[in-house]
Amino acid sequence: MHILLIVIGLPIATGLAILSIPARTKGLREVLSILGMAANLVLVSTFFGKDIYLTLPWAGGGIDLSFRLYSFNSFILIAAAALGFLITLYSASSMYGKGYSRLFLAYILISFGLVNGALLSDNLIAMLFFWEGLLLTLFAMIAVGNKNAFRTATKAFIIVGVCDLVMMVGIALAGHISGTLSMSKMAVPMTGMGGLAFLFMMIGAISKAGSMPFHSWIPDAAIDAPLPFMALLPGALEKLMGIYFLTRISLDIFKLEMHSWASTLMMTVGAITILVAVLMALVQKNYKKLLSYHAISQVGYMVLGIGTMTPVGIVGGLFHMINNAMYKSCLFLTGGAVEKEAGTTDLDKLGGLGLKMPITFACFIITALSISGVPPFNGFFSKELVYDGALERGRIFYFAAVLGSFFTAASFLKLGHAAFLGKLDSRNSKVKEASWYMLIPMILIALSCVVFGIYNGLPIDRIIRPALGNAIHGGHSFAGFPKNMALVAGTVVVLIAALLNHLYGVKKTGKGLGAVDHIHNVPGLSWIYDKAERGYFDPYNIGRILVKAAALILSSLDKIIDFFFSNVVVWAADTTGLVIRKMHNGSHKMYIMWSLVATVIVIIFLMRTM
Amino acid sequence: MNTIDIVLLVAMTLAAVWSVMGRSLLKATIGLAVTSAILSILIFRLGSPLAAVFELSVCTGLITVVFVSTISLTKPLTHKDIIEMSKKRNRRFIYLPIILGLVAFALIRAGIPKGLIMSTGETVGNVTEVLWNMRQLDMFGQVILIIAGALGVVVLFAEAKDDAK
Amino acid sequence: MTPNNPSELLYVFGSFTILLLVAGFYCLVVTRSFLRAVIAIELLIKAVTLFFIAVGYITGKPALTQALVITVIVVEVVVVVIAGGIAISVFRKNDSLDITLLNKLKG
Amino acid sequence: MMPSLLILIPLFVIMAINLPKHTGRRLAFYLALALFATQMILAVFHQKLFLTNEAVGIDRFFRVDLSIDHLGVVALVCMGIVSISSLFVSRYMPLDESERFKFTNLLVIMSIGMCGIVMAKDIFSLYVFLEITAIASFILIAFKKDIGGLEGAFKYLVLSAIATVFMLLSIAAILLVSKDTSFAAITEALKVSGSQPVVIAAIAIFLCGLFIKGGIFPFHGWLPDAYESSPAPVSILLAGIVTKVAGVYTIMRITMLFGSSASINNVLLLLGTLSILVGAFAALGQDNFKRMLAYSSISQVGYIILGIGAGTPLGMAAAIFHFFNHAMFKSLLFVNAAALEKETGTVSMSKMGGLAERMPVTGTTSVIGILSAAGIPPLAGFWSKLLIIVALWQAGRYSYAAIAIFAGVVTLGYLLTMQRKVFFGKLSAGLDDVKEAGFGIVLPSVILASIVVLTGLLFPFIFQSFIIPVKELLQH
Repeated sequence: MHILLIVIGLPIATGLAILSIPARTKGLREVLSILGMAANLVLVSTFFGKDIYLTLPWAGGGIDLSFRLYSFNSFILIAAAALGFLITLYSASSMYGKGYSRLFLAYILISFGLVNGALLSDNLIAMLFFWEGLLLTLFAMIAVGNKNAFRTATKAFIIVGVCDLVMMVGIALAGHISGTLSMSKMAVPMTGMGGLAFLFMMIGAISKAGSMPFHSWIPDAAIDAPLPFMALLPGALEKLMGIYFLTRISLDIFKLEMHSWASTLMMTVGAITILVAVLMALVQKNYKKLLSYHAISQVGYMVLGIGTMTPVGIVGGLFHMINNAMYKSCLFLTGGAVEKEAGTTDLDKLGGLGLKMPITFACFIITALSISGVPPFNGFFSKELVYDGALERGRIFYFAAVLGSFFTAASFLKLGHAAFLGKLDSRNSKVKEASWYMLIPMILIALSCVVFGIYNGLPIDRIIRPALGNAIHGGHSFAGFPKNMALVAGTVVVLIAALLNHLYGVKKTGKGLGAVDHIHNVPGLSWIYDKAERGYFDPYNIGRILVKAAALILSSLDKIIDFFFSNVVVWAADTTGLVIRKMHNGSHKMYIMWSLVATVIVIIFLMRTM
Repeated sequence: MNTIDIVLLVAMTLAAVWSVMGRSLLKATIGLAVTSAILSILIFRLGSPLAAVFELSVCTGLITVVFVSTISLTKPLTHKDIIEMSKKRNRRFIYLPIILGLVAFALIRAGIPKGLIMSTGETVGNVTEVLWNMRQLDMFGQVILIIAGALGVVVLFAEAKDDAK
Repeated sequence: MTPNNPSELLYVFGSFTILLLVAGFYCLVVTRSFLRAVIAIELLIKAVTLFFIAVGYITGKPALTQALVITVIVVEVVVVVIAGGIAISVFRKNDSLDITLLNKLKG
Repeated sequence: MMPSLLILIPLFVIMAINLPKHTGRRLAFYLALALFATQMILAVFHQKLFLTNEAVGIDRFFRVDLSIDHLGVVALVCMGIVSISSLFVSRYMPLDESERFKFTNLLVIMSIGMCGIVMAKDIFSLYVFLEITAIASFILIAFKKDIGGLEGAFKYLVLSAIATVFMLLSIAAILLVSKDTSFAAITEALKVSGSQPVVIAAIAIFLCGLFIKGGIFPFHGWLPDAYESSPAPVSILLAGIVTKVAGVYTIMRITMLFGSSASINNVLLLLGTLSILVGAFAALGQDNFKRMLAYSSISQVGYIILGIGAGTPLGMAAAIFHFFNHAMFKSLLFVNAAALEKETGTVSMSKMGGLAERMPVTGTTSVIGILSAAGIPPLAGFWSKLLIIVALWQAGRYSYAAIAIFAGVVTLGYLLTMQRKVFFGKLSAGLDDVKEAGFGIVLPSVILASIVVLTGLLFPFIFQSFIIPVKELLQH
């Protein structure tokens, strides 16, 4: 068995094993899942950086099961495996004893097998096969949450499914144009159909990453789906895979130039995602929903970074991807801890938990600061690189990014204040610190955020630059403190402004939750907020309305056709019959006249034509 | 072919019209007999003596007898009915002479058709030879016909049983 | 009218046949009495016989046409007899020979 | 042995029936039955039997110009079958001994007339035998001397008199150009002077005469009244074979004689299509069972005329095949009508209802008849209609083919409504004591139904042996 096949097969096998274990055995499932993930992490890290190829004949006609491990996808595999291990550890403990934990853990492992498969596969169709598999586990994991999670699961399934279909068309087009389906050998010009192919595949990639306009299932899933799911997939894996595929198509397959329409399109999508998502996050009253909107807005930074097509932008985008994966999952884990202890994630019911749950609070502070881009944490450095790239390509993108950071900072200040500071609510007086199994992953991830922040050469020089190859990043290193001091100054000013805004908000309303109400109630903005809250702009709802209208029109058309055939045609036949029967009025004179007249006509006709 | 034939033809047509327009059925039958007599003279003049004899005896004789017997079997209309009937009938039949006049006028104007290629067949044998040797099938047909006619008479005229029932 | 060629003869006899035919058909369509309809049929047959004999005379094969005419006459006698029979049966049923009553079968 | 035997034997049979007063009467039925059977056997094996063409035996002094070809064989076979079924049905009609005897006589005369038409090689003898058939049908229609029958007979008499006048006029006009009235002489004469106006008029008039006899659209006035009013066995005979031999078969002969020129084909196609449509639509709303079947006959004859009008050998072969199928399923339907009339005493469909369980055999055979009439595979009607439509298609007459297919739907319409009204549904009042028709009526309907089914199933075999030879016939 080839090493690559083991990497794919092992997690799936353990997942199936978990499924087959009888429900009575306590704890065996959790242990097995953690061991599975650990084995996966060890395996993946053993062959980091090697170049391995494997091609198996599969469906013929250019479609074969070909896998390729090289620097780029190996580092993403490691990131995914590490995070997966920690989150599985966390979810095993947090979901211990719950009914659906057996299914959930199995799904986690199976989806990891599929992620490995997708990342490793070199043939687009093979990648598509694993990519669609993930769609199923996504649906299953949401649906397993609670009873009415099924509706959100279908919503997610439809949105992601439709985008996958579009991606499939893109892949077919690209395959048709380039003649081959293996990613490493493909080279598709951006003219005409090639551009269309790129657009379709880009839609597939950013929809997997969860950026605008395909994001609307994530906030719903935040409420319905079990929390570890949010931490694992929307938090980490989906971002990794989406951005990995986006970089592969824009750098390897289509080789975009700096100023092509595609890159500007990506940048605008990125910028819009940053701004709109963070504005929505600002007004959320629920811990998990707020975090989910941030997950969407962070994707905007990555797409913007890669969209700039500048070396600094791309490296910044990828670095941001890793950082986001870390602090986003850790934030979700803190949310999980709060939910497990306080029983709710509504911010107005929480308050003053900082004393009760000091370690969770500490991890929250570290990851919140890094997501807001406060130096010395990792978020700051990757955002600076993205700012540098954005500035190079256009002021507007830089301002959008910076504005995004301002709102991110403001919303996390509100979240921290509302949840952990302020006076302790009477209900959760008996709240105590989360169990160690849940705390260890949080602490580890938080520490890794700090490490990646301070010593950021490690990720950039050792992992990202070799992955991209010299052609792209022009040989000079981006590690260390950002060169462009003006940018740093800008960021610091923005952060201070966010802090002042928070203090002003708190003073004005008296409680942490109201920190951003003054922004919320701005006349124009509040109208949009109400509409957005009720889901008017959600493409999924618009689609559903269109489908219902089409059904109505078609059924009425059908009724008209039925009426025509059952009434009009029958009436016509009967009346013709009646008329003809009336003609035969029984008098022989009539019949003789018919015959004579007809004979005269026949004679004339024949005389003329014969 | 000379004027006498034309005269005969005209006379025949007039007799025919009179028979059609005739008030009572008897007059119609007599008219028919007269037409038939003139026709047999014409046939005689056109070189078919046997056919003329047949026409005279059968058409003028037998058919007139059949008609008269049928008329007698059916209730003769009273004199008054005939007069009243005939007034109505004349209104209907008045158009006949007009139409005949029109047709005659059209035929005269049309003139003699040219370019008619006709086969001048050689005169083969006399009638009896033709009838008995070449047309035997027709003779056989006539025999069957007469049997059928007899059966028809038996079936249709059989009065007793029908009325009794 | 001096002795004449075949097409002239055909024209004369043809037109008189047509006249007789018109008279016959008119009477057949217009008449109300059963027997007068039979007379009309007889008239039509007379026209045909005239035409037959004329054709025989014109094309010089009188023997053949005579044979045919004789057969026609025999056939027509039988037809007239049957028509008479039907007339009497109708009279017995309808008590009148008016054929406009014979229009029960319609639709 | 020679074809003329076919018309001489019946003459001896008539003599045998009529002369010995009593024995003849009782034996009449069986003698007639034997006659029709021999007729069919002679027709089918005529090649083997009539080996010697030169005059031998009776032929020496009875030199007569008769011949049988494939079209003739088909017609003679149909004649035999239909006459036998009519004979059977007549035994069970409420006729007393003497009437039944006269009926048999007329039936034999009718068969002589039809045999004469089928085998005639001379246009004048064709006329004579047409007259014999006509006279026999006048008497048969008016057989019961009820006012309906008399009216039907009168209408048929008047219209067929017109047809006779047309035919005689045309024969006289043809004699202008032809040396003799035999088919051979006429074809020869037409080759020479076929395009003269007088001759064209003659052809047109003759065709119209035959249209009247065949009951084609504008000339069909007499047909529904004659079929409706005639006694049951007579309507079987008329609908089954007489109108078709006197009308359709003769049209086939005449189109072959006069040469199927494009304009004649156009006339045939147009009138055929109109007949199909008028027949189908008129039959749609009928309440009288026999009158509906009469209109359906007009429609089906229209299909045969379409076949002839296609002008191709396949068209003619399809026409003769539909001729045979129509003879079978139409007489089957009329036999069922006779059974229904005898049992329920009425012919109006609205009074009948739910008779399927009381008269199972009649019910099933009528279903077979209907499906074949509507042209539903695998029954025979389907194959012949298919062939006609294929012939039309090959001849490039797409619109006519389309209309023919459309009319199939209407045909199915009126036939199924009939079947639903009469046989399915609940038993209507007053029909409680109805029981299955007697053996005499059931036997012919079963025979005919099995013929219809067998021709349908054995179609490939029939196509080779029966239809292809007909095409060769038309090749030369």
